[in-house]
Amino acid sequence: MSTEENKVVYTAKDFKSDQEVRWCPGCGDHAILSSVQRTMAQLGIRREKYAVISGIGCSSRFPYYMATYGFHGIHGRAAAISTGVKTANPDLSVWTITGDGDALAIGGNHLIHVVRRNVDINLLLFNNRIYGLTKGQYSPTSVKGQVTKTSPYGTVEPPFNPGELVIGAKGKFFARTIDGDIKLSVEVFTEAAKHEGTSVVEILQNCVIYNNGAYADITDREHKEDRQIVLRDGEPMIFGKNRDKGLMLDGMQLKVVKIGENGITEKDILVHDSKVNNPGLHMMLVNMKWPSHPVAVGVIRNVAAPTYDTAVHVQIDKIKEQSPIKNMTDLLHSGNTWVVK
Amino acid sequence: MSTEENKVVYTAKDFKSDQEVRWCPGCGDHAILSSVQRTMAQLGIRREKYAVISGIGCSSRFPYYMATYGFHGIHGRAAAISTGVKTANPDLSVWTITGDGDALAIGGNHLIHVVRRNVDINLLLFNNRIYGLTKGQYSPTSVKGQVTKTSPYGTVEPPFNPGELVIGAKGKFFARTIDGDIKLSVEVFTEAAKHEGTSVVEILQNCVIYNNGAYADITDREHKEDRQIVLRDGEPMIFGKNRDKGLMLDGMQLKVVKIGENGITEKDILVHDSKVNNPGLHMMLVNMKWPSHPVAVGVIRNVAAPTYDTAVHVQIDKIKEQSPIKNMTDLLHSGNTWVVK
Amino acid sequence: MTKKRELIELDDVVIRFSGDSGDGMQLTGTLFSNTAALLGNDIATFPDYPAEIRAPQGTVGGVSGFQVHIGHSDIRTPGDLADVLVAMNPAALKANARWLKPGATIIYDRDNFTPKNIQKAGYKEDPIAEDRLQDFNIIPAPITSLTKEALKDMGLDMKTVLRSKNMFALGMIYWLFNRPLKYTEEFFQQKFKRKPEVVEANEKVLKAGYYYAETIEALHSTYVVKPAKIEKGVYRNINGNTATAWGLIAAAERAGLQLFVGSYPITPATGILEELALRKDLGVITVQAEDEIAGITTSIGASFAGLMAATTTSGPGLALKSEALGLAVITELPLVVVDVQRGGPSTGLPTKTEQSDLMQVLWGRNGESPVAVVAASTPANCFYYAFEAGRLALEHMTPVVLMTDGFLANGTEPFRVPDIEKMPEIKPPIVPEGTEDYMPYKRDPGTLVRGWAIPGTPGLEHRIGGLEKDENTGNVSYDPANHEKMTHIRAEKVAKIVEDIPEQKIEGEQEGDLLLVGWGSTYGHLVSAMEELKAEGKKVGLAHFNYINPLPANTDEVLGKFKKILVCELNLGQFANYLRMNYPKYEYHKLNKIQGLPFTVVEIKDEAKKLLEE
Amino acid sequence: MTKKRELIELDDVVIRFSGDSGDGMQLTGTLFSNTAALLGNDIATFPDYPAEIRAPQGTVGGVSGFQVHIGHSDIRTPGDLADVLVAMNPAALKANARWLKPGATIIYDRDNFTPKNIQKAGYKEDPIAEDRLQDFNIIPAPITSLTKEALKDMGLDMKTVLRSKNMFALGMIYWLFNRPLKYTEEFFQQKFKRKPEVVEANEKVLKAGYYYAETIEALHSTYVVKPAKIEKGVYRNINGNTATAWGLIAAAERAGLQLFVGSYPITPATGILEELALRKDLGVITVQAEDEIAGITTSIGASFAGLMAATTTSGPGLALKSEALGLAVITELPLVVVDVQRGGPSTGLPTKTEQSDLMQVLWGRNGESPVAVVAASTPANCFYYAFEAGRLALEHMTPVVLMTDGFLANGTEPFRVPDIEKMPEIKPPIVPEGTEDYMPYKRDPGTLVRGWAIPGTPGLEHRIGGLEKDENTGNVSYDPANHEKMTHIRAEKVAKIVEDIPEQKIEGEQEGDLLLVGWGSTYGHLVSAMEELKAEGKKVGLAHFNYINPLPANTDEVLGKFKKILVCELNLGQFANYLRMNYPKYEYHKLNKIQGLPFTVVEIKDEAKKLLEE
Ligand SMILES: Cc1ncc(C[n+]2csc(CCOP(=O)(O)OP(=O)(O)O)c2C)c(N)n1
Ligand SMILES: Cc1ncc(C[n+]2csc(CCOP(=O)(O)OP(=O)(O)O)c2C)c(N)n1
Ligand code: SF4
Ligand code: SF4
Ligand SMILES: [Mg+2]
Ligand SMILES: [Mg+2]
Repeated sequence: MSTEENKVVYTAKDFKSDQEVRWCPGCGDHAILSSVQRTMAQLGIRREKYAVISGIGCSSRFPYYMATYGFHGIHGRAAAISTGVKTANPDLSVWTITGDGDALAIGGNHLIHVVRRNVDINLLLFNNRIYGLTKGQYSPTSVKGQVTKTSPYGTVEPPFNPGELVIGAKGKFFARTIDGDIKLSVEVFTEAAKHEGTSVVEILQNCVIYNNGAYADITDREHKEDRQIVLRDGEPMIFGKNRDKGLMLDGMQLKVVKIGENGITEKDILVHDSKVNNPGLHMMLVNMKWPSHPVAVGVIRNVAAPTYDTAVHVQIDKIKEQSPIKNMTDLLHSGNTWVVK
Repeated sequence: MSTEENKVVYTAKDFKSDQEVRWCPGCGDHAILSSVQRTMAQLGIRREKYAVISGIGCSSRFPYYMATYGFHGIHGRAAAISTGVKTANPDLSVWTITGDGDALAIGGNHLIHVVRRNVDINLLLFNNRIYGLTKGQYSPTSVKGQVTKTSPYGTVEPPFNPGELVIGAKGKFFARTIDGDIKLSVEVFTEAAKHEGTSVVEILQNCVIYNNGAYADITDREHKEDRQIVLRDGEPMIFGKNRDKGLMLDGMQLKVVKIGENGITEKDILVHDSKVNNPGLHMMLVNMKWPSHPVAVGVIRNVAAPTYDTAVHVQIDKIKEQSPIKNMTDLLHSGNTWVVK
Repeated sequence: MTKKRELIELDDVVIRFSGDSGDGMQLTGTLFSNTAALLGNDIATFPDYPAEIRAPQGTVGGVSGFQVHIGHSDIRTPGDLADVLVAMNPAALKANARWLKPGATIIYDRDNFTPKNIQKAGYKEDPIAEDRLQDFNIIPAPITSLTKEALKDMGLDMKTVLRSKNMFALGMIYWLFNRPLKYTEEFFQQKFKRKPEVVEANEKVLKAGYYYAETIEALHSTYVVKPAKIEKGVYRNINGNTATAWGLIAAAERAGLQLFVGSYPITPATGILEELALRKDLGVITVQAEDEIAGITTSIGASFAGLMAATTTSGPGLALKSEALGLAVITELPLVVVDVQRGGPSTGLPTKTEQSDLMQVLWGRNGESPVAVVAASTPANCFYYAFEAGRLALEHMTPVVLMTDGFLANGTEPFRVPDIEKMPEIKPPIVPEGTEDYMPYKRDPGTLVRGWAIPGTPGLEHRIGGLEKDENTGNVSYDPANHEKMTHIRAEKVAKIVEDIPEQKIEGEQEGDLLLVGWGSTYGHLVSAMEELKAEGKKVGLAHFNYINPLPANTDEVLGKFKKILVCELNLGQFANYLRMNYPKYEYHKLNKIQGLPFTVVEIKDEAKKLLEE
Repeated sequence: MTKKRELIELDDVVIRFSGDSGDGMQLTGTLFSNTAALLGNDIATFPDYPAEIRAPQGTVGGVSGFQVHIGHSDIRTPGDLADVLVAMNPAALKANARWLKPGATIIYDRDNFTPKNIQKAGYKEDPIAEDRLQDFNIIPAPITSLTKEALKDMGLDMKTVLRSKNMFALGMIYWLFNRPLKYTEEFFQQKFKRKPEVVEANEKVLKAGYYYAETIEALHSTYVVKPAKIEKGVYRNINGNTATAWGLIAAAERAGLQLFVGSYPITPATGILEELALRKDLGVITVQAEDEIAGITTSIGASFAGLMAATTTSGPGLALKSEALGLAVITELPLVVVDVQRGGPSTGLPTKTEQSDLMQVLWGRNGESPVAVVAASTPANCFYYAFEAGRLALEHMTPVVLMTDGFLANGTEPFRVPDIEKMPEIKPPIVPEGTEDYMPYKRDPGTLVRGWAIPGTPGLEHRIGGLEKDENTGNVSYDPANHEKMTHIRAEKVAKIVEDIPEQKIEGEQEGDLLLVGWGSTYGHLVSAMEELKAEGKKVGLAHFNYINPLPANTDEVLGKFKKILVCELNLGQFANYLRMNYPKYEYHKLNKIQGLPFTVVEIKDEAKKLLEE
């Protein structure tokens, strides 16, 4: 969305609805709500142009808490409803709110298709690796072996990696952030909003009730700098509390190296480029897992491509111009007709 | 499927049912039917162990023509029905027949989930880049701009590449073949059958009626050797009528080189390895498009991993052994009960 | 039809073109009907083809037929039995022999009546004898060989040559019915603009057939069917799917809104989507979604965004849309859902017609989830009921299901082109910018319709969704009393549409012995049967329903005017059950047919007479 | 309840535990009912909680309640009004004040009745006065502070401390009803095996509450409710979801088949899947599918492969399964579909109960697509009707829908453990290896049931699918007459199940003035109402239906035995409409409630009396 006409000055408060927020105390969703409200306040888009669309799940209650236009859909269909909204009116800034169950279980098909078509929406995937609203069953991102209410002896299926799936579906924008990291989230959401096309943002979200600590190993204060790497365009892939670790390419593999050791200097470290179309490196970056690698956050992939909603309207405008049929009356009288007198 | 007990000798004819084959004369499906029948005859699996499951589409009429157990399902659900059949009885050799619409439009979600779970089925995706049965609408693999009955002015959406999507969904086996190339098809189907887990085979299939010649540029006799590359494990990636072209890696890109030019010898050419888990190179291979590259056929990816159906039964067996509850009566009397006298 | 060699005037005639799926019978039939229509005949057509793209050649299962009924007075049905049959092979004869009038004319391609083909069709030896057709007017024409002959100098490949056989047959029929070739020739010239050799070949064969018919002895007479005495106006031939598409576009135009259609192809509904996809010139947005669920949910999204939204499908697709349809019910968004019914259950008989989705349409959703339902009854009035569905949806803020079926979808009839400006203007309750105290679920007290606030309008920001909502504010509410109240409001809102639809009319006798009752596509057959019975002096009326939910206000009264009621439908009695549920005091006799085929007029008359005599 | 300080014997008592979602009221209620059950009381429970995981603290919307009814004679419902209310905060009082018997005992946590909380709950000042509760037996207990006090030496964090408040309340109730603490203590010991400090804390607080109640003046008396006079046997407490899961397992065991359940979580059905997932020890295969469609289609696949297959869901999920259910109909495969109904339409009131899916279950599919339908009527008999659904599916080769609802799913009652060996053996028509002339659609002429040939069996290879099939051979057939025949066969096959189900019984008067009619979960309230009316001398009977399609053979006869019929259901009258469709000659009066709540006995009695007096 790039509708920046009629700039107005907002604060995050302007995006808060009058409805009481009903998530559990301590749920990661609270922080995400706050990040989204801050982002929207800064984008310079008028409030009435925002449409926030969701499916069903704890996360999908989101629209009720926003003072924008909002639609709480049905389970799994957030991306499809959003496709309708955006294609109907490309002038709206459409934000799709969905969970790991909503987007990747029942809604998996709509997700891969919205990504393939490259509809210009911003899709925030709240990944808590559990079904929150239905009280704790495993989801397609639950780690293998996870014990949940429907896997009392541990799951036997490997999880999706949302970024990998999105890139496999021809995704042009993928970013990752963490619920509690409001600064990073605002940065990433802003980039998502600026990107024209489907921007998928995976948010590592903690469900305090049914999957508490799912990301503790990489988010706890003590270790996060050593276990996360924030990717920013043009910057070398360096991380660590002492910023002494970096990523290099070793054949077809990403390798963690120590700067200063074995003659490695900052210059040897890969520099992030989210804009290359070739998905090879982006795929490796989304696939990095701790402990072998740091987990990548930030905007991992951000490639320009035509959007579906624009293409649909461009085609309509072109045909409209070319066709002699301008209204229903023309159509009714076109082709083979005869007159009875 | 590795059930090779009770070996019997079959010919392809043993797999032909008594039903008249109703595809259009010249349809690529005829050749595929023949390849499957030949493959099954050679696998050494007893006929009653085969279950051929399909969705809806021209291709999905397939089970009717097979003398095995067969199930013509509903549109898009072939992979899900197959998951049920195989998980219920892992002893069956399950073959899933599906089209580009069936598997990638309405059935997209089941496809990515069967692949993620790695259910041990062989899924043959008849990709004619069109909806045949409903008489010629575009599909998720139709090329951008394709004029069809529902895109009279050309489509505006980019197609999926099935291999890319499958790998993004954590796919462990992906192969590609061409309807008319029976030799290659039998080879590839045999590998698919041997692979334990979800084997996805994309078959480039010509629909003579609604999308004739969709693959003519790479399949016509004159050019096919220059425009296809057959990948086989351990063999260098060499192609061309004169076997003088090959593939090399140039940074993160695959490059076509001429052997003998610029000092390039056969030794410099990449050697195919379908068994490496890292999807990087496989992803590039499935993505190759003519004219910049040859189109890859053969078994592109073939990585061993635990299968869902086995894991389900292993877990059940383990819990059965551990639990004191052996039947319904035990269960009814377990835990908190009291006696009324 | 008699056997004199002269020009005979007929009131109406039924012709059936029939051959292998690859023989081009659909095109042949269409060209003939277009010519007839352009000459001012009233017509009705009925294509009937197998589910396979190309079913096995030469077998009965692979036969594709196209029946056309032309006349100079009201033509209501494609006709029960044919006066003329064109059979391109033995299987075509086999499949159609029992649908012929006694003494009908049969033109067949004798080149194709080889022993092998005869056997393939399931005959033992002589087809004519086996089907007891000796007394019919049999014309064995060497269609294939004469077609080859006609094109022998053009240097065309054999496939192309054989493909134009159907034009030979068409030429013969044109001669037989005294029709000019020019409209068909114009069609070739336009269609194959860039392939002059194809134009030439088709014209050659068409003429060869025409002259052959003129020459041979076998054709004892030619016929004229005078133009119909029909209302003045501009006409065009139209099928139900196109009419549906156009009706939706017209509704959008009269509402001043852009049309959005999210859909997924499915037989026999696909034609609507295909026609709409062509209409980008009228600003129609079509999204060919990934599945039916995305079809309806993209449309719901578009409706939320303020467009006129529709989704089109057939029975199995409607089943998939059920859950989302409930979302449109509770969010009270306007939405037209078109269900082009086909034979069920499950995949069933996908290319055949049936009326067995009624219950699904009325109740196939979880919870108390009322929708308005209308049904078209002729190919051309699909236009008006699609328009009407759009009007009701937009003005009453509710999903409306429009029911048609395979018979209407593919059948054609002349359509008197309406004056769009005279069609009602549609006024959706759009909430204007600057409205004070806007509440998403505040209603018009008369109609119970809520306002429609369009995203993008400053000051009307609001949230809706699938959870139960508080009266007026629309906030989520778990209050038990509110839920009961809202449930009643939703039901009443739809029930109140009764005030916005016409009363049910009775055709034929206004009271008397027997009321025929029908709905949807059976109209033509029912009205013909009623008229014939009336002509025979029976006190019979017809109440044919287009408004299904709510039923017209005077339904009870209408049903009460006759001694007996016979509900005729192409299912096991769903509408009869529905009427019984609503008006239990009447006895409903039932005539049901579930063969994937329309009624014949005779079937209805027979059943009616039986009842009258009881 | 009177105010003497002594031991008073009661026939039955209704206790309602009520607090914030986070206050652990569900556990408290469950522990109390388990203790009561183990002491031999008859019980019925009803949990009632908000849709949010943790709704906003302190508001009425966030109140979670658990009602338990214990007694020494037949307890059929969780009770209309409570004798004792435990209110952990002002919102809990507010939410429940109108559900109290006059003079009931109210125990509340006075520490939580702060001005802020009082206001949050929507009271102005004094809750007791505002709700006119002055004459009630009010016990303001300092629950929070005494809990803190009890645990002050244990060094626990405040969150853990506060989390055990509910045990203080439970302790008070145990004292009030003379119950031993030991069962609850045993529960702690088992549940927190590895956290001895948690066991200790809970026990401490439980005892603190017990002794506090003993000490204070406010409790004028303690009560005993003697063990119920119920049938001999082994009992356990069970809720409807667990009973359903077990019934399915039992059916599989009696059929000698492995159980396969493909499902997708959805409130309030998830508990069935969760219970089945635990039962790997009995070989149950559960596939948590990617969505409801995969849930049912994996199950259809498993059924094709020869297992006993089931799928479990609630209304919106059933909507999604509609298309695939039609596939099971036409392929005539055994399949149990469990629909645990909840408030609709759309997402509606997901945690509340309702009976509004009946029409969807009967007809929510394209085409003529009949399924058998049974409904459970108490939490415990979910076991028998799940078993019965399995039996009918397997023996009649048809999908069977079992209907329960949120009230049954979460409600509990004592379940007399059956002797599995005495339950009917289930004999599916599996085709044995070596059968000559096997044809997939050959039927038993009596039941019209086809044979089930299991993949893997040599010589029985065959193909089935969703297209219409030829009689006997099962090959694809487009023949019109065959389609009509098969449509009738499918309908008749399901109709013939009537011969395999019991007749409808009437409870209470066998004929007379008023027949109460109900189905499904309303049984407890209806039978109580009927008994009370009978006790008042009214000639009232009850016909409560568990078999919905087909209806029992004697239904017509049953309906005919009373002057008036009152159909009571938690929807707008779906079963009444269904009866009217089938037996139009009766007048059906209706009592409908659609508040997400069960009936109260009083509501039914009032309506019945009105009708009796008319
Ligand atoms: C059709 C349908 N199926 C199932 C459900 C039940 N359901 C509601 S939310 C949910 C999953 C929620 O998980 P997720 O999307 O990860 O969201 P979270 O609650 O974790 O934020 C399910 C299964 C439903 N509401 N509708
Ligand atoms: C629920 C449902 N939706 C739509 C259809 C109509 N339909 C049948 S096959 C098909 C697409 C076929 O395309 P593909 O899967 O590519 O198979 P092909 O015919 O090309 O082999 C469609 C849309 C259907 N049968 N059922
Ligand atoms: S259950 Fe989990 S995801 Fe849902 S609101 Fe509570 S903490 Fe958040
Ligand atoms: S329509 Fe196309 S895909 Fe279908 S049978 Fe004919 S050639 Fe094959
Ligand atoms: Mg989640
Ligand atoms: Mg296709």
